[in-house]
Amino acid sequence: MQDSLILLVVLPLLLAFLLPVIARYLGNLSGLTGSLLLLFNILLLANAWNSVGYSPKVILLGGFAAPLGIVFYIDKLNMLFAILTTIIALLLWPCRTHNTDVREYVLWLLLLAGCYGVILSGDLFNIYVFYELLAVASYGLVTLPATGASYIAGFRYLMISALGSAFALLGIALIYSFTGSVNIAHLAQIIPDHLHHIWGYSAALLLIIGFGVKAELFPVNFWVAEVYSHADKRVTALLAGVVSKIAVLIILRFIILLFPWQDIFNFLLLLGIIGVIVGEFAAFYAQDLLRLLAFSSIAQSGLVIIAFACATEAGIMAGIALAIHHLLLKPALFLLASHCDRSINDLAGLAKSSPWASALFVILALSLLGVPPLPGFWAKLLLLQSLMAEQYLLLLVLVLLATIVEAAYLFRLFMLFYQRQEMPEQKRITIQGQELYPVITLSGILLLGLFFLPLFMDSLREIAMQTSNIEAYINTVLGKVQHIGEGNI
Amino acid sequence: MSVLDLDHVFFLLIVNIGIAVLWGNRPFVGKILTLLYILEGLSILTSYHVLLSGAVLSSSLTFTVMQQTVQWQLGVSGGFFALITFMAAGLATWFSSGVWARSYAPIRLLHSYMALNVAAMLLLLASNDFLGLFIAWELVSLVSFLIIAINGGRSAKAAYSYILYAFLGAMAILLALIIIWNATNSFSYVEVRHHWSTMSVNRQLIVVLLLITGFGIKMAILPFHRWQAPAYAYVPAPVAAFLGAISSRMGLFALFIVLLQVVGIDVIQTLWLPFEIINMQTFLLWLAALTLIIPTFIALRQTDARLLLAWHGIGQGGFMLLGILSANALGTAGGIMHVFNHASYQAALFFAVFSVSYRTGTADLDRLGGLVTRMPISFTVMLVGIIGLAGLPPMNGFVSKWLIYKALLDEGMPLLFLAAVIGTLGTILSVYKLIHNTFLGQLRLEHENIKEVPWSMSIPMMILASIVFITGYFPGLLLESIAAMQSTLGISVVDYHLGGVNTGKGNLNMIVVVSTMLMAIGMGALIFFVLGNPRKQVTQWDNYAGGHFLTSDMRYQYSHNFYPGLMRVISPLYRNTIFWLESAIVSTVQFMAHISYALFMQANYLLYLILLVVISLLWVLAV
Amino acid sequence: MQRWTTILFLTGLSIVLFAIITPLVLGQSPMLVGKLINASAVNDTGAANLVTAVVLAYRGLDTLGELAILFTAATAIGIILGTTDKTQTTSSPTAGFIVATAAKVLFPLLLVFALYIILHGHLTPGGGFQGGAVLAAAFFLLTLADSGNNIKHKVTQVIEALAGTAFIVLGLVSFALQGVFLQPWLDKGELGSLFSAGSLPLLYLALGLKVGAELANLLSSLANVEK
Amino acid sequence: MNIIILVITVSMLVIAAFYVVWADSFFTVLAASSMVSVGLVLLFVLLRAPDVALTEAVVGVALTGVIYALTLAKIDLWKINDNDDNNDVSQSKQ
Repeated sequence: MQDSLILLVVLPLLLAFLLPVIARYLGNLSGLTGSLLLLFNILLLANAWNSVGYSPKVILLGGFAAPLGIVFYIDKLNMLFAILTTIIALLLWPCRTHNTDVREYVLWLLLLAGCYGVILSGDLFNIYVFYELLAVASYGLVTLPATGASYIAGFRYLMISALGSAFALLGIALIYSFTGSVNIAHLAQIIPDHLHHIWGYSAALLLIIGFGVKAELFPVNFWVAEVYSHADKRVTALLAGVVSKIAVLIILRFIILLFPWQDIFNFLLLLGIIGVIVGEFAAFYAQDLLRLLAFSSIAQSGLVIIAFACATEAGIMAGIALAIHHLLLKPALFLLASHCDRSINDLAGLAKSSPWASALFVILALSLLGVPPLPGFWAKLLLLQSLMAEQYLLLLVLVLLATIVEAAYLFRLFMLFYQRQEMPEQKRITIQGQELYPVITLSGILLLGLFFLPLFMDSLREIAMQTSNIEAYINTVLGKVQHIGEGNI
Repeated sequence: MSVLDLDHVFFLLIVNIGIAVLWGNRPFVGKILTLLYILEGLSILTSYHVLLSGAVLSSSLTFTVMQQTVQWQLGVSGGFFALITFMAAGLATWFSSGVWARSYAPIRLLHSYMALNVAAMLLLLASNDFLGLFIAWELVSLVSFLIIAINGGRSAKAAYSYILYAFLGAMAILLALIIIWNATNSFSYVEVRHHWSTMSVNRQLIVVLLLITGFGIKMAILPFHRWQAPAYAYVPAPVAAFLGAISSRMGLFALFIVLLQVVGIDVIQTLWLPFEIINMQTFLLWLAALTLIIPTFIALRQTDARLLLAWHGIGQGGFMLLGILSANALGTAGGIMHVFNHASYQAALFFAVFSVSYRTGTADLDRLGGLVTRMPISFTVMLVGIIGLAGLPPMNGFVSKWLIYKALLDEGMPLLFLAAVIGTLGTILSVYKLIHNTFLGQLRLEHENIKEVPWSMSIPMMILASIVFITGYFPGLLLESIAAMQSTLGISVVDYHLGGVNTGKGNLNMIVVVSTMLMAIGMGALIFFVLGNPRKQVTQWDNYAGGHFLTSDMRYQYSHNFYPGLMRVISPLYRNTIFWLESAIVSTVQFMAHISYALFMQANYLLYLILLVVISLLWVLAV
Repeated sequence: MQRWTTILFLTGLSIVLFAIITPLVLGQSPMLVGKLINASAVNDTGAANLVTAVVLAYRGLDTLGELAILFTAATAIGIILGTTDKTQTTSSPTAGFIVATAAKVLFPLLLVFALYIILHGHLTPGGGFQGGAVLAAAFFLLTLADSGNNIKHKVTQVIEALAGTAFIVLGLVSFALQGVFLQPWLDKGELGSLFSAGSLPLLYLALGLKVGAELANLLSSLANVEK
Repeated sequence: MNIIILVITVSMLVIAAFYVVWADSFFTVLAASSMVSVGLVLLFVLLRAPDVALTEAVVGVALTGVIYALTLAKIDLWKINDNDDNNDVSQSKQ
């Protein structure tokens, strides 16, 4: 059953290749094919979810056993991210009725294929290929609005991403030249013990920095604010929600399987906490809503990275919880904010012109802040617990202080929304209903999910357990042909 | 166990919220809501004997997360506070239900926020573990923010500063909870108490300090006191009364539960601050004493009656904390009793002040005066209220303050006793200023045509005033539940009777005291009238000032620059250190924010990427 | 100033990288997987050119991904260029007589060369990517020499779509037959002959056409030759 | 012998790469970056990787240069000589 999951990657590619030709005959309907494909993917994943069960599965591509060929690794974590990606992509799918450029659909499909590939792949170089695929697709999507600002933002994004990818490739090259393998399970046998010195460390750092570009890791995220505030809002929502989380997921796999060294964890913890603090402070200063959300997204990614860098089961669980929360929440916030791309002072009295949208915004932002009993609180609680379990008291305090700064700017925003003084008519902005149905679905998932909290936490714990089980990963992928050439190093 | 499930109360509260949200604008809704609050109060009162016997009212509402079952059950302490809450909310809604509502446009918001506040507070009072406590705590903070911000403008600004303080507090509590969880692997009060000693002494100290900070911020303990007065003063009348009466006591309740039930006062006594400078208990007592003195003297300076009362609210909170921390049967009893007493007279005082400002349009003490002839009921209520606030017999404030004084003296803390007395002196001075500047002296010209407030507003005031008097007369009414509280918490129980307490060394019987007072007054009156009532009727305008002849159109009212001598002496002490500190923090944050923002906006972004790679690789080479 | 700092840091970077890589002896890496592939590739795939075995069989999905990346880049560029003002067409310059003539002479040679590279990908160095690039270069040389020789956008688009589809369909057929995506199928044939290595040459053909059409497309939209 | 060629190639490559950063005219930048590719092709050949060398030769030397040039022409930055308008490729036709 799980073998058919390869279709997740292949079908979007197939459709993307064909779509420019199909579009000539179907015209505006061609967008629909993408939606249908995503629906099919959801069915595929739902069908496979149960069959994966407790033990992870592996797909051998080309039928070659693990260290030779490429493998896809299917466990609950990967499946979960694949499902969430599909759902969000389906909700954000750009179904415009007019002025349809088929190339937009094509890029979306390619981006999604890249996402699936990165999520599922168990091969270092294959991950890099799909990562590049999604990166290149997102360069194109970012410049969609075709404004000067979006070109500049896109160029900035391109430069940083390309340089980051170059470093990641360098890291992979280092690893390959020292081990001669790119299969993650195979490397997980070799690197932690045999490469625990300069080479391993430099490869680890290069990989983390390279993939950190999309993960909004602190000093390599200078594209975030520009891109998120000038790109198409659906693209922004996808980048902030899904793509950044997928990159974090990759970093998690790296530090769990390949580089389980305390120095690397510390490096990530340091960058993560600086990201949180700088992100919150910058958001405090930001004068327009989209930048504010972008900076807060940087901070949230920092939190996820900190959680993963704890590298304990609790930390992984907290990180997944935070990532899922942010993955569902940020797209909704960005869509709500999509018509408020000006100074936040223009938003004064927004609640009068669009009461429901602003109420929803406030609730979601409160969840972002971690106000109980909203879902964000539980995720944050898990993070704090795992930090405490590792006795990172200073980090704990810094995270909490950053939350106060976050509260300061979010409440300032709320008060602007609900300000009673009248604004001149032409300055008034309304959040329109056009983007409302994905927003409602996402917030519905979040808020209704609250009722299944204990259930959800249990399955999260199970996933975290599965994720941190290195033995299971190696055994699943390599199967009988274990310990290949280990002595040669 | 329980006669009445807590579910009924929760259900009523939801009905409450629903009515307020859906039909809050209709004129009759205020009355319905008042009845509902009274009904809720009564439903707790009818099963109060169960609570007194040590049982709990439990709710079927429950959820399990992280192996922690969070459920809600109301013990006697929660029940006591809940009764005060319902009393305050009910009377405040009553006050706003009649004529007053017509002049206040966002009345629906007010009703809804009030209902939300009450519901959140009940969740807090009924919480049974740290997780439930924290959830309810944040809810209370949020709904308080809403209700404080209701008027916009100044009050919104105050609400903003409130919510920031509240978040600081919440984060402190969260940190404490996480540390506790790490040590005990549980959030339940019982478990935590049981495993408390597994934490190192340092951790215990940190946890206690964090909890004090977190919960103390809500009751505006020093040095986090700056937010409260503006937040409570610039809101509409019923809100001010409600907030002043009970809202900030939620912090006290939580502290009370945590310090006495979970941590235990014996643990507090054995904790020492670093370098063994000072015992934790003594430290906290002095903090409470400062919280009593400083805000009280700040109150003395105020010229706005609302601010004056609000600052007193902070000071009286210090009083309660002083009592509770004295770790003495009398002291804890006095501290808890003061919560009720303070709620009753503070609400009465706020109502009186807001009645005046409802009629005159101002609460500025420099622009009032002589209203006693026009608003006699408000005057009487304020008189009763300030006697209570000043802690003089025969009102209830006297009893609780007496208990606290007695406890401090018994525990051998004469300096603290002195501090309490200084605080009380400040209170007396400022409440005299309040009543004098509002009601005494000559009526101002512009206030000639003023009438007493309508019955819908004066009846709740009078009810409160009579509560102030009755509980002063029969303190045993309150002491019964306080004793039950003490026995459920396992601390020493006060020996009480209807009229007061037996202390062993002496005995306070308010029935005797008040009866004697009343008798003395009666006898005086009797003698006075028997002797033929030799008085001369004078009008308010009969006045004489420094040899200067005053015509009836020149109204004389000594109100500006009150207590000049005293002020000259103490005004150098008003330093605004905390204000300075606050603005320093704000500008630091702004500076940091600017730097962070500039970092993201700079042009040479690639350099940082390369720089990071170079630095991290150099680090690798160095390691 | 910025240029100086850039160069400074790049120098620093190269020094650091050099310091890290110094201990690595060229050609002495462990090649854990490489050795295994060396041993079993011919048996597994029947391709004489081991690189082809790796590119199409062992790491076929990577190839598909790279194909998709190229396609994505072309599409993205198309989007960016497509939104520029279309009314103002900058006609490209005509080359001189020598270039035009040389282009006409070279064109068939390049075409043959490209097809050779593609079709012999499983035997000799080269393959779909290289051949495709040469193919595109051939067509483009023609257009550069004389802007009258348009590359038909519609035709290339159809070729591109069909070639890409063919690649995936070849993979999907093996998925349908054997339950494994992109597994080499068809008869392996005799090692070293043109018709050997099963489905790999077909894949390479699809790849080459796709890449060629892709690049031609890209170049034509860049040059704005097509009106 | 191999080593000498290697050293020459690499140094050519590095110099050309530095010149890419250094040069002022886009034309020279393009030429220099093609030089880098040529160096790489030589390197690949020396390291016995004909496949990669072939790819690099077609893509790096030819196609990339053309793509750059066309892009520059499209945004009117393609100027071989600033002083002489006739040499400006994008305008020579008009």
